[in-house]
Amino acid sequence: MRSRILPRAWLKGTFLILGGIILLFIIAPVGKMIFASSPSILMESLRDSEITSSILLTLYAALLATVIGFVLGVPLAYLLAKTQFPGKKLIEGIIDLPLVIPHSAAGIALLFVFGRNYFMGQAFDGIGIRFLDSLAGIVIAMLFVSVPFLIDSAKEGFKKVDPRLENVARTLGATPWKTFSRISFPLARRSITAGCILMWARGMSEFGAVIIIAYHPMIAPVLVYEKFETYGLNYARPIAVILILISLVVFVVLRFLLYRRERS
Amino acid sequence: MRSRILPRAWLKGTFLILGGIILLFIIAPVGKMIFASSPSILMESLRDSEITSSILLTLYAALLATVIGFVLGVPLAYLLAKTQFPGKKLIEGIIDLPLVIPHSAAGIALLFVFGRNYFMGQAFDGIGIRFLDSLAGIVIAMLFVSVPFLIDSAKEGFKKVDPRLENVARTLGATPWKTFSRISFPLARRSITAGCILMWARGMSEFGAVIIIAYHPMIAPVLVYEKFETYGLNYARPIAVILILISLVVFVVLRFLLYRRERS
Amino acid sequence: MISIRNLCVELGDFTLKDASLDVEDGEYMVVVGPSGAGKTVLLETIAGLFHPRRGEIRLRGRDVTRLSPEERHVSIVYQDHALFPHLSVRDNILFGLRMRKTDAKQSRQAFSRAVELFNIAALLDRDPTTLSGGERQKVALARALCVSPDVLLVDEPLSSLDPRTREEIEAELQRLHRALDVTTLHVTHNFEEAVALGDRIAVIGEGEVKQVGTPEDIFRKPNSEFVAGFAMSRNIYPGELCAADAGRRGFKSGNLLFYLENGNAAGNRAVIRPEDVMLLPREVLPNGGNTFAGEIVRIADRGSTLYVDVQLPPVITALATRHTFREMNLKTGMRVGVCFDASSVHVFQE
Amino acid sequence: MISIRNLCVELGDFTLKDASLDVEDGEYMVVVGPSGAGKTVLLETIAGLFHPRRGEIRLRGRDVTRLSPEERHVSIVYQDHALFPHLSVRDNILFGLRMRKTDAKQSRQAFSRAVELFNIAALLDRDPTTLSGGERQKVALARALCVSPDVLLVDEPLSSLDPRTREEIEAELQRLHRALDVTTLHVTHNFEEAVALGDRIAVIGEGEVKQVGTPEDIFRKPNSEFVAGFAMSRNIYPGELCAADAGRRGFKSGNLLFYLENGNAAGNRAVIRPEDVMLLPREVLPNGGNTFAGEIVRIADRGSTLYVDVQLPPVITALATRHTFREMNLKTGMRVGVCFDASSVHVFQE
Repeated sequence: MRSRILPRAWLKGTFLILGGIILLFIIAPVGKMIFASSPSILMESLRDSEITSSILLTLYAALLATVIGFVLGVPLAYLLAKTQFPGKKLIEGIIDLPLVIPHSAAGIALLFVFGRNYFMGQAFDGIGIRFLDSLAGIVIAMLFVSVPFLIDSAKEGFKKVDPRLENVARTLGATPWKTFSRISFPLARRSITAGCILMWARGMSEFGAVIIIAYHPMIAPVLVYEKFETYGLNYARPIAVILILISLVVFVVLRFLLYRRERS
Repeated sequence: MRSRILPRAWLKGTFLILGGIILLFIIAPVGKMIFASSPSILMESLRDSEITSSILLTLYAALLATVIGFVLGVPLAYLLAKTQFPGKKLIEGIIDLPLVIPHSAAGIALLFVFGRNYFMGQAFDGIGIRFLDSLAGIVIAMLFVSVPFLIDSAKEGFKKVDPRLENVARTLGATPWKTFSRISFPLARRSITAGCILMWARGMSEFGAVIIIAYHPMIAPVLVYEKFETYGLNYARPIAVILILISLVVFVVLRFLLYRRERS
Repeated sequence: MISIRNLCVELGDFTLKDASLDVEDGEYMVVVGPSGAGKTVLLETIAGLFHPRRGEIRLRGRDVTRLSPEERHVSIVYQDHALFPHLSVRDNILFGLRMRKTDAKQSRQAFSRAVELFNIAALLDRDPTTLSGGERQKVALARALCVSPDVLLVDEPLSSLDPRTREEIEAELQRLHRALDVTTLHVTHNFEEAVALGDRIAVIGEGEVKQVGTPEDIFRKPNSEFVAGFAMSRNIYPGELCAADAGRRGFKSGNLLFYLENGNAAGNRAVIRPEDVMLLPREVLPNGGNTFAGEIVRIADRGSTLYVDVQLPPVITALATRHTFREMNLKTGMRVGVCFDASSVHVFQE
Repeated sequence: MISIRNLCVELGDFTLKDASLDVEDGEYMVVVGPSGAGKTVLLETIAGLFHPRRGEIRLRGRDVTRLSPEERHVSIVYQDHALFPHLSVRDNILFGLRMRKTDAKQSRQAFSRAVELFNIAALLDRDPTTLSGGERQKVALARALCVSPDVLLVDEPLSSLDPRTREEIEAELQRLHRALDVTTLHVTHNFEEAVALGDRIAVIGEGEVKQVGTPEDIFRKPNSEFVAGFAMSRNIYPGELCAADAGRRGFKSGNLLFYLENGNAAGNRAVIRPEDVMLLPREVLPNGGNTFAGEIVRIADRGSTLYVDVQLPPVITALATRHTFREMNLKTGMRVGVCFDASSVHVFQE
């Protein structure tokens, strides 16, 4: 990292002021939520079983989505990072689709496949899994909107693994599977972990797709909305604060991982 | 790009099957929505002024948010890419905060700053801008959740500009502003454009934060939800399809830009 | 030992057309060619990491063209050493033995032998990222050799090292090769490195194997302008064979006549190496033979040695040591004599 | 012209401590040092792109230490040329003139002069990414020079080029410097390049300016083991001055006695350059003077020349041309004589 002479004062000053506005715009709402909340109200909210169970449900559903994303997504990330084939760009495009599809529209789209009257819905119905207003529905909504984060991060991680390390492993007698499990995966592990955390955080924060498929059982972001609609801003606030605090903790862990990845 | 021997058949096969499942999971809902919709119903929906005005509002609000994000975010991205200062990692963390905060909680947080009884709300009230149930509210909600995409993409773009090009420009007599406008900005332009498109797409797709701040005037993702809640799945579908189609077009343009950036 | 037949490799812009090369058992072969000549791709193709479009590769008589890398018993050492950064030096060296499921006793023996050979016992618990360039090189060689490969492939082992470590590792490679006698294929873009290390040298360029031979052959008897240029034989003259006086053979290039040694060389280019061209004061220039006089037009200082361009015409370049340079007090514009033996003129057909 | 006083630069692991250096008007100064010695940082500090921690930089007597890069009138040419990829060759060259708001007539003149000087009229409408290495080098020099800088800074201009383009650009730089007489500071890690181009050479290493002098000085009269080692003076012996027979001065290292030229050299190290050491058959070894006999223990082949290590003991390295090598039929294990002039022994204090 090479340091440079800073732009002259006026340019830097203008840029700092403009940048400062956007920083304040992000910090102010989050900071105010956290610091203006009285701890006693928060503690009380944590004793409210409706709130705690919705938060636990959110964490659990996002975790399930992440596990599924890990099992299905990491192998795909490896193929995309390490092999060349026609249509690769198309597949990379498809994976990023959920990032731009409006969340409520994504929920509608998922219902047209997983709803009880539709193909996958019927198939899963046979083994007793229903999606409408159920944990399974929450999980697929979260999976849909958040899996691109894991796949992209894992792909970047695998790409950074020097192919020569894998080549050397092969010549030393490692099979493709051993090369993957002993060399590529361990070396990409930090990126994959960061991707999992990002996916989990993104899953937890989903609202639009989930509310369409499963208003009940109520995940925390839906509960925030419900309280806001029914009782108003001040009743929605404690849950929102708790959610933001959880996100922040997850986020700090994530930044720490990313920071160490950049340095190594 | 070095080609390598592909993993042996069984490993590749397993990875392909796992990856194929997640790909299908993403394609199926989107594809089914688009291909199972009759064009005549879509055309009819486009003649429904409630639908068209909500879509135009969505595009317009997302565009306003992107313009504000561009003016405030690009200078910050430049500073982050090109200068070293203590607390830089913290600022980079703050910028990415909106990515992990649950959207409905973000809406609540914004209201506690921009609501009419709160600090910024009162300040803007003085110049006639109100946020609750207004275009301004939609714009700040979109700005909050989508500005990280623009700043991160612009930052990566500026980082890829070889500092030696800027050094040479300086020694040849260019002031810091000229160096920025003639060298750094043009060379990072593709990344910045990609960031703008990504921000716009992300803003358009926002639902959770907007619905808290501004249920009315109704943006398209909110209208999808409203129709779904009030009339059911089949009534929500045409708007969802139109939204997804718009996202797809934006997305294809975006991928094309990113693809050319990677190649250059 | 290594027998490559009609190998054809394509990779983007680069192609290797119809390359054939034989390396004897225990031989140290250096493949030298300009950057971008696909030397690394050649190694990776032999190791099975890259599929050739056509052609055959045999190792110890076994056709390995369709085998996976792990079935070929070929070790590769890359320029940047490619040590596994997440494993200790010990685990790096043991990696191959573990993958090949070598039995415990044999594995212990091979490991200790490698550690002893490279004198790296003190490094075993270190993290590879903390090693110096020379240490990394030794560990990479130890890892490659402790699985007792049939063939060792080495990719530009010296080019990322500073001049002094380079000489040290060069000596190490020579010592190693004498000790282990493992068939080695070493690629480099550095001609000096090839001359210093190779039992034989293969020059590749423009997608072909241009010439294979001992360093002396490549040096003195290039078969093409490409090889002559790559070996920095600066004096290459077009012309034709002719009869000279007293029944001797000659080569005529423009107004110049070079006497040749008797032999059956034929061709339309003559090449004379700069170090075979002597500079003499004009007064002591002998009569007859390959002796000419001319004016110094350029002196390129290379430190210990200098290249002196003398305009006859044409220009002929002589290599002078700094000692000669000082003694003769050479200067641009000075008139000097040049002479060289008839045996120094090599003729080839372009 | 360039006057650097007590410059102190810190960047991560790297520090340059208290460096002072003077470059005369119109001089071609080469700063040479190992990779990682901070040569590029030194250039960037002179150009104002990097702030020194302490010290002063004067250009034409003007203290520029606190000025911005655009106020210094210093042009920099980087190793990879750093052409603006989004501008045509023409706009690259015109960039500086436009930024400096040079008036139209003067600007046209400067532009055409630069284009003519480098003979690049045919490239003007090309995209810089399509140029070859040599062409990029010329465009980068044209861009740097058409703003008529007080000082030209050149960063490793030859190291990314293949050997033949390297010689061509080397000649180009010499021609250019003779034509324009612009004060030039050139940094490189390649000692040969420094010798070939520099009016004077500054050797830097370990964060210090070790020695400044003509190529001949650096070569023959190093002031430290660092410089002697960097200049590849392989024969460095510790010892002390003493009186030799017949009133001559000597230097005693272990069992050896070297005769010295009369003079006032003093110190505890003697250095003899390999090219000053002659190999002779033992039979013709003269008596007296610096003559020794020993056994050849290693021959390192460098192509045109060879380094021959002779164990006296200690080991002394001689540079032999390939011609000598063949004539004397040198082999490892052979006993030979070595001799060198008293004037070849340089003594310094470590």
